[in-house]
Amino acid sequence: MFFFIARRLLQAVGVMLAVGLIAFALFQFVGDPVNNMTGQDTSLAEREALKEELGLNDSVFVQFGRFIGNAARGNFGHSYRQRRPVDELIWERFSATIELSAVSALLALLIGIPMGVYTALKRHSWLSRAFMTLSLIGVSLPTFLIGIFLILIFGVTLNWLPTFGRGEVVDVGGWTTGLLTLSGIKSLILPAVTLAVFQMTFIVRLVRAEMLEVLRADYIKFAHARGLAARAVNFGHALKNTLVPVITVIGLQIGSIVAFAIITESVFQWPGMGLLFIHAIHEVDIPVMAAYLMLIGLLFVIINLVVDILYYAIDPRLRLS
Amino acid sequence: MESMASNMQNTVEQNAGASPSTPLLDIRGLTVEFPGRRGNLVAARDVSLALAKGEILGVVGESGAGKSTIANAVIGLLDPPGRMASGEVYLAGRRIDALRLPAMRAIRGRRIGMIFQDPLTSLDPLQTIEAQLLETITAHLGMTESAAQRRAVELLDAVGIPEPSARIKQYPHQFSGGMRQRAVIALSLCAQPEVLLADEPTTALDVSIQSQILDLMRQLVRERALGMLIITHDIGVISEIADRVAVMYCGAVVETGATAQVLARPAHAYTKSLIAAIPRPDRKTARFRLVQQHATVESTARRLDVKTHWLGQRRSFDGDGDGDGDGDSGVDSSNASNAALVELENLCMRFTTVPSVFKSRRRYLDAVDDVSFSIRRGEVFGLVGESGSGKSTIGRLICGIHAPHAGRIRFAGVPLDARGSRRALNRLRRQMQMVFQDPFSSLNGRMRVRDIVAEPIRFHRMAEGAQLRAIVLDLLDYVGLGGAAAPRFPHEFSGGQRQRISIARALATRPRFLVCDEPTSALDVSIQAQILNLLKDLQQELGLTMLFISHDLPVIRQMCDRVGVMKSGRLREVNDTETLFTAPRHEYTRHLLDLMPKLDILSGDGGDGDNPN
Amino acid sequence: MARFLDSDLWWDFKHSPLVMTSAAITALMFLVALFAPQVAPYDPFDMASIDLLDALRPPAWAEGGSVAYLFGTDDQGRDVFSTILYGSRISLLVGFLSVIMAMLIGVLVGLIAGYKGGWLDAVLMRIADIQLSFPAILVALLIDGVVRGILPRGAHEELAVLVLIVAIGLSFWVQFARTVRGSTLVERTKEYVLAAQVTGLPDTLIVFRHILPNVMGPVLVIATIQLALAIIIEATLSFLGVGVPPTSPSLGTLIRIGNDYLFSGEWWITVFPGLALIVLVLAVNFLGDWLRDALNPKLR
Amino acid sequence: QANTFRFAFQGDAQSLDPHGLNETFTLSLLGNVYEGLTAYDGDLGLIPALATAWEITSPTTWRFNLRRGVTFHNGNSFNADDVIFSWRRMIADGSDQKSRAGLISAINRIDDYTVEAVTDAPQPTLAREMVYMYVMDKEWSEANDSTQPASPRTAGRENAYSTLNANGTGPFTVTERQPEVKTVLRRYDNYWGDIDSNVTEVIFTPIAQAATRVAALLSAQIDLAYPVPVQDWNRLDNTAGVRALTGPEARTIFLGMDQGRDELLYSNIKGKNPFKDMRVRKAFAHAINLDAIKRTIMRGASTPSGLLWAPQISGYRAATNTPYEYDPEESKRLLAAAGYADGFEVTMDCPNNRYVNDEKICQAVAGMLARVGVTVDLLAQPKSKYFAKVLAQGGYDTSFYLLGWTPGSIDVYNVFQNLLSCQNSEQKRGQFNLGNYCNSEVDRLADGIGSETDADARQSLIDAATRIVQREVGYLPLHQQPLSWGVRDGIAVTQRPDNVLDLRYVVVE
Ligand SMILES: Nc1ncnc2c1ncn2[C@@H]1O[C@H](COP(=O)(O)OP(=O)(O)OP(=O)(O)O)[C@@H](O)[C@H]1O
Ligand SMILES: Nc1ncnc2c1ncn2[C@@H]1O[C@H](COP(=O)(O)OP(=O)(O)OP(=O)(O)O)[C@@H](O)[C@H]1O
Ligand SMILES: [Mg+2]
Ligand SMILES: [Mg+2]
Repeated sequence: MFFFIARRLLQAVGVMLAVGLIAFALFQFVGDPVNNMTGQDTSLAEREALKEELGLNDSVFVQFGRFIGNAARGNFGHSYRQRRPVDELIWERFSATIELSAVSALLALLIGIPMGVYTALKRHSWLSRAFMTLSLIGVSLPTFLIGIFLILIFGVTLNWLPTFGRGEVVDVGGWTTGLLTLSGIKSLILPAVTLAVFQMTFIVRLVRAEMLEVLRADYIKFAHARGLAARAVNFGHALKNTLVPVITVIGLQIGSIVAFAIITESVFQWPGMGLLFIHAIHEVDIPVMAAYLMLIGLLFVIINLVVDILYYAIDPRLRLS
Repeated sequence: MESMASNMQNTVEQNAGASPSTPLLDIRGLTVEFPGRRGNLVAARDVSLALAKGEILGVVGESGAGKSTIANAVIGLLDPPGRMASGEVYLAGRRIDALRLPAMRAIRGRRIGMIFQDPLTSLDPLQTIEAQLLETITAHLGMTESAAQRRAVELLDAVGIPEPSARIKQYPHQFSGGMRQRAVIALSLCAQPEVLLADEPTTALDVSIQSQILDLMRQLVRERALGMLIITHDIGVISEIADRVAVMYCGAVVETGATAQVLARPAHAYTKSLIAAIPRPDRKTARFRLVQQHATVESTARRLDVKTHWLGQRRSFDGDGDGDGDGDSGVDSSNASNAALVELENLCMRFTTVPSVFKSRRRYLDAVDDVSFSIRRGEVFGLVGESGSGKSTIGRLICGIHAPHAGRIRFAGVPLDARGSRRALNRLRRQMQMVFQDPFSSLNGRMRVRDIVAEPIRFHRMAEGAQLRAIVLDLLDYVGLGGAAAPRFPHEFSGGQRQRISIARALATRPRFLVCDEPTSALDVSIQAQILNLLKDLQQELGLTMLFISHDLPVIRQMCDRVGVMKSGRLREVNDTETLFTAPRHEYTRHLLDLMPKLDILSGDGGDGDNPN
Repeated sequence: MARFLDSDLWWDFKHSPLVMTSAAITALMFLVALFAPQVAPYDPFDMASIDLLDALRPPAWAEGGSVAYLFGTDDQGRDVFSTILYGSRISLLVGFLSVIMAMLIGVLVGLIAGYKGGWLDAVLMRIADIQLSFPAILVALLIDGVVRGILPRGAHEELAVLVLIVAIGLSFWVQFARTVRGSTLVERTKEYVLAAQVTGLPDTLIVFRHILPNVMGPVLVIATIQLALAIIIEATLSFLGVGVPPTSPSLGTLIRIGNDYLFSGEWWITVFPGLALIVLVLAVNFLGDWLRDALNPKLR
Repeated sequence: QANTFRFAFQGDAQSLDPHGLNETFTLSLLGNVYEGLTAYDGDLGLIPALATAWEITSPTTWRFNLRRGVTFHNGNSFNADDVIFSWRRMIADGSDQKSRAGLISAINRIDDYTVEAVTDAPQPTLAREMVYMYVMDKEWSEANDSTQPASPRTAGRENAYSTLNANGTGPFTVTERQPEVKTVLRRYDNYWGDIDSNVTEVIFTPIAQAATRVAALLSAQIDLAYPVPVQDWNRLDNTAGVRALTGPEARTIFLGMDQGRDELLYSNIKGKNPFKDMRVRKAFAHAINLDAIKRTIMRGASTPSGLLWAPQISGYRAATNTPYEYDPEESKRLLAAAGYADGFEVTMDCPNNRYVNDEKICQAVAGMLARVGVTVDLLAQPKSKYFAKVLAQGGYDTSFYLLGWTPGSIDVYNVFQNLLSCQNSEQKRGQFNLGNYCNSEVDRLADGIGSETDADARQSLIDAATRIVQREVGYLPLHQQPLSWGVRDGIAVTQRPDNVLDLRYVVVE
């Protein structure tokens, strides 16, 4: 167990270093930061001084080391655009994105997994055919279209739900949350559904495919041959075995929810990191891009670690050695 | 999976009170179909079988004969789209094939236990053995938790698992193959069924474990007065365990009778040919006898005059110049026949089983450990030993698929290692070929047969154009396939035919050394006999030197001049075949010979048959 | 060919009207996109042929519509029907080329990693892992962002399509690499590969002649599904304003433009491109879905 | 009782620093928090603010009497020192108000509540320029290390306090500031003035997507949204509870051409600059159909214009407002005469989120030019990138562009100074004359317009200069764009022609 976790952690550090390298490379590729920091009347001498002060004359390795060191402390420099520390900018937006993603992920899982199981077990019933067709339509609909149509229907036509922003938020120990106010929750519904649709349909299909594989396994046949009740076979044996491969993919999928939030956030003007990032892209605001990249990397690493530990808990074959 | 329960409504409760004379399990006129787009495939046709209390009924037949289908139909677990087209199944006089699902579930496990073929995949990997036992016991016997627990431990003990109370908490992956098979048996017995259906319960197991499992099952049947249906294609297993035997061919039962009678005096033609094809462990025969009607392929083989044909031409491999130089033909006679062609000296091969950055955490496996022997020119050298003992690895080392970890290999006196030039190595490489075990994976399914055979010739630039085409057709003829096979794809051929393609490919470089790595273990005995005959003929005609790898002692006895015995990577004994079989020196060899099924009851005319040709 | 016509795949295909419809739709959209200049009544990229005075005509069947403009015109007077044809052309172009690029990279990496194994495999697969943690949309956005920074101002717009292809292609290769590696690991130990090794064939020949054809089945399935995804991602990027410029709009750009007219009643500007996108992606997805099931012998 | 007013704009104020960026929305939002010495009323009439009265004591000297009893939001009182401090700050490095503050060469303190501004040349419109010269508290700025303007454009290394915090004298204080997310203003109880508004709290949200913005208004989540797309006016008017609030904006949209360089930066014509040829410029002028743009893209809501300034601007004379005629044949003839019978290629820079339908106008223009043979490569970008490219700090990196202009002083001199004078960075003239249209006669006349105090004489100078510019086709004016707001019923607002939302006039029912 210790070795297992230690190895994973080591890998995680490796991944973060690699992501750091990419983020660092962004700065190197995309022009001279001094140009982005100074006005046009800054003199050459001042530029040189600034360069020296920023350490841009050091070797690339020293700079990379410093970048990683700063990043580890959450220091990503200043946004070229907003002239504020990037970590502060990101932190302001962090809770919005995380709440949106978490709720979507939950929606996707709570609806997606049962639907996947159902469609696998009742492969030929009309309901599962309907589910499968719906899920196919779900993966074929671009997220932004879903968002627009939800706004049109539930916001404008029916006037049931807010169509933009996060509603009232309250601050709970430094974490702003919209989950504790009615307007916050109402504001969350449309974006969360929009974001969840794709992931949900994806999970339905994934669970179904894996479950079908498992249902064909010899031990399922053997379980039937032992005369076990259908429920015991389907849920006690088949579902659990299905979840093993599904967990990894779902883990990755949850990571991508955060990235896909970019689209949802810009359709719903949701004040999260995605909106920040898309603005940064438009304006080539490298420090923000780099920080966001590292953050997604970190998120992935954490999710993976959790998935691995879950794996470890579910699958006894890993516990050996 | 429960297709059969639904398509039969008439749940007739006839023969309610079973009289002592009614068989325990009675299958009457069972026909099973698999509807497919090319029409119905009839997997079992009008099969009738009866099984009495305390009786072991063996079902034999070649692969695809419909053996498993019968067992699956009895228990109502036909794979979709399979369905029972007609027939009835009675359990202790009560009809069960038309039962509804809940009633069927009550029978499964409780009254009919089933053992599937593969012990490695029959257990849920995520649950402990205990959990799986408990759920079955409580589902059927309605015991309390603790009583069920006690019973589970007893069962494990009964099937011979050491320290059952500790082992029961473990997961399947912590069990060895044999233990898993025992656990599967325990699971199928845990609700005290009256009938046990065992579908090839020992095929995936080692010979020694196989004999233990068979002993166990025999003992259980006797003790508990079960009726047991055992399905296998291994006549050896049948002869050891079955009271009666049913022979299946193409979905139909062609012969039933007491084991001794069927094996000794087969009545049906198929049974005859089957039995004739079984390699005799007790004496060596020149060729396998093949009953004519089942050996049609054999007769189509066109004999080539190897003295004049390309295949036999310029087969001089000695000398320093290029191998294709002098026109010396036929079997090379330049050297004394007992000179070694292949010599292994202190060969070692180590695989890393657990890779790690840290040396201390790496785990190794010495698959071949300090092995030395030599193979004489023109001889067939056999290599036996249990699974995983390193036989294949030796073959692969010689052919250059793996590089040895230590030691050296000499071929025709030339050391085979990377120090030689690529060209020289290539020339030597061309002189050896390999025939593999699995005819299904040893051919590239995306290539036409003619390209498969032509590739080595083309690659070594030994012929091209029209000549190449002619050679390929000749080779296919020579192995008994005929030129019509050339433009087809491997999947259109049966296992035996594919193995012939493999052989043709191996011959394509005109090798003088052939490694046969269990070339027939995936084949039915009758087809095995054809292939072994073919190999024997080729060997003699072309003067091939052969390394013949097998774990099947009877086959080794029929094929080899000398034999090496392997165990855990080490060579335990090397000897002349007859000496080895009659007077084994090493203890392990003796152990192996002991486990070999005796098959004393085999019909007498399985012996030195006359050669059809 | 005869082998194909005789195959289960073809039989399956012929017996599923839904799949045949999808195939027909896909083929139709492909052909129409390919021959857009011949099929489309107008050339929406040709500024000189557009007349602002024709702007905002409703579809032909609606009041005020004209048969000259089947699906009406947009705010610039472009024929919506033609822009959809040309737009699908760009969407499909981006989709196709990016998937082909991803396929080339992925298959190659997968083959090398699977066949060579060892540290090379470890390194390549770690890279794949890292790549996998960045969803396609993010990678595409990032590459786009970086390219904006690197390229001289203005050049980006011209290269937008190329940038999109590279961005999407680079984010898609992992799926291929992983699958191919997995299959290669299996194939590598199969005896036909050993047989080729015994013959002395060089590794490259073994990999490309023997292994590659045997691992292509799943690759095709992934390619189909990725194609649908690539089309969506292109549309999304264009919707977010980092895709192709509005002067040569893709379906996504068209939807973004039309989006401005959702409340004003000119629904056709966004609805028709939206429908075209959905139908195209749905058809491709249907095909991919079916292909996956059909090529998986276990699901029969 | 509490009255909350919510509104949305398409972008956010880029900073809370009043001197950091000279951009309409930033100044307009900050105008509720900060104040200048003078102010506009709802019709752009000049009214006293922090100065109660002013007079021109000599042609180059202005005397301002400051208001007494004014306190900043932090309680500090306002006096002459703050005025002088703020002016200094406005001419310091990083300030974007240099062109305004630079008109003044010195501000002298007469006493605590009187200052005297000295200019190099006579500046008849100085009092109007004062509107956007917001006054900061000297003590507060010093205490918070914010004596230098923090400009978002010259992104710096450390966080500048003044970008996130504000301390003005205006009727509203900033209570919450989340850039690009939300800004909350609260009524300042000690405000010196008496204003119409009964709003106690203002919540401002930037919403970038027009559809989302309109949807928010339609679903009553906000009280006011601007701009709303002109095509949505009907929808708003037909929806109960909301209405479109429209009117002519004092902003003129026009096209500019690089007439300064000897070779265009972005064109296939090498070795010469086609725009230096008057016939080419004229050909462009005749190629563009202003009415078509008005009718389709602007939904009839724009006012085609032949001038660079709108009727609201002092110095406007209807008689001179004659747009160029749409005559593609003439245009082709002129191009042929200039040697471009087959046309040429040029890249057009265009913002895509700054003016009403800016990108669409550019597309339409490109289409129209294509019909006379000129191929236009359109490069439409978000405003921040667009401005960074085409403005002075980007080195006027453009050949052909679209720009909109509202003279901040609501006086035509501002146009002459910024758009029509030759580029001269020392004199801070022609700074927004991106194509460097340059005619010394116009420059001379502009000087006169700047200093002439007699109205009739001044008007004739304006007319003379206008004629020159029109004849030479220095610019291609397109139209005055409409103001396009969407407002919920029950909200009374005053829509200023310069598209400024002044919260002083917002009344919630
Ligand atoms: N699910 C299925 N679908 C279609 N055909 C099937 C299916 N299962 C079995 N068959 C066919 O039924 C026939 C009998 O198969 P069965 O498995 O009973 O043979 P077997 O005698 O057990 O062979 P083996 O020794 O290889 O296990 C074969 O021809 C097989 O191809
Ligand atoms: N490529 C490999 N990597 C790691 N271990 C290997 C490899 N090939 C073989 N081994 C191991 O080496 C041992 C010997 O294998 P080998 O295939 O030579 O046995 P065998 O005698 O041919 O057995 P069988 O009868 O099952 O074919 C086995 O334990 C096997 O697991
Ligand atoms: Mg079977
Ligand atoms: Mg082996």
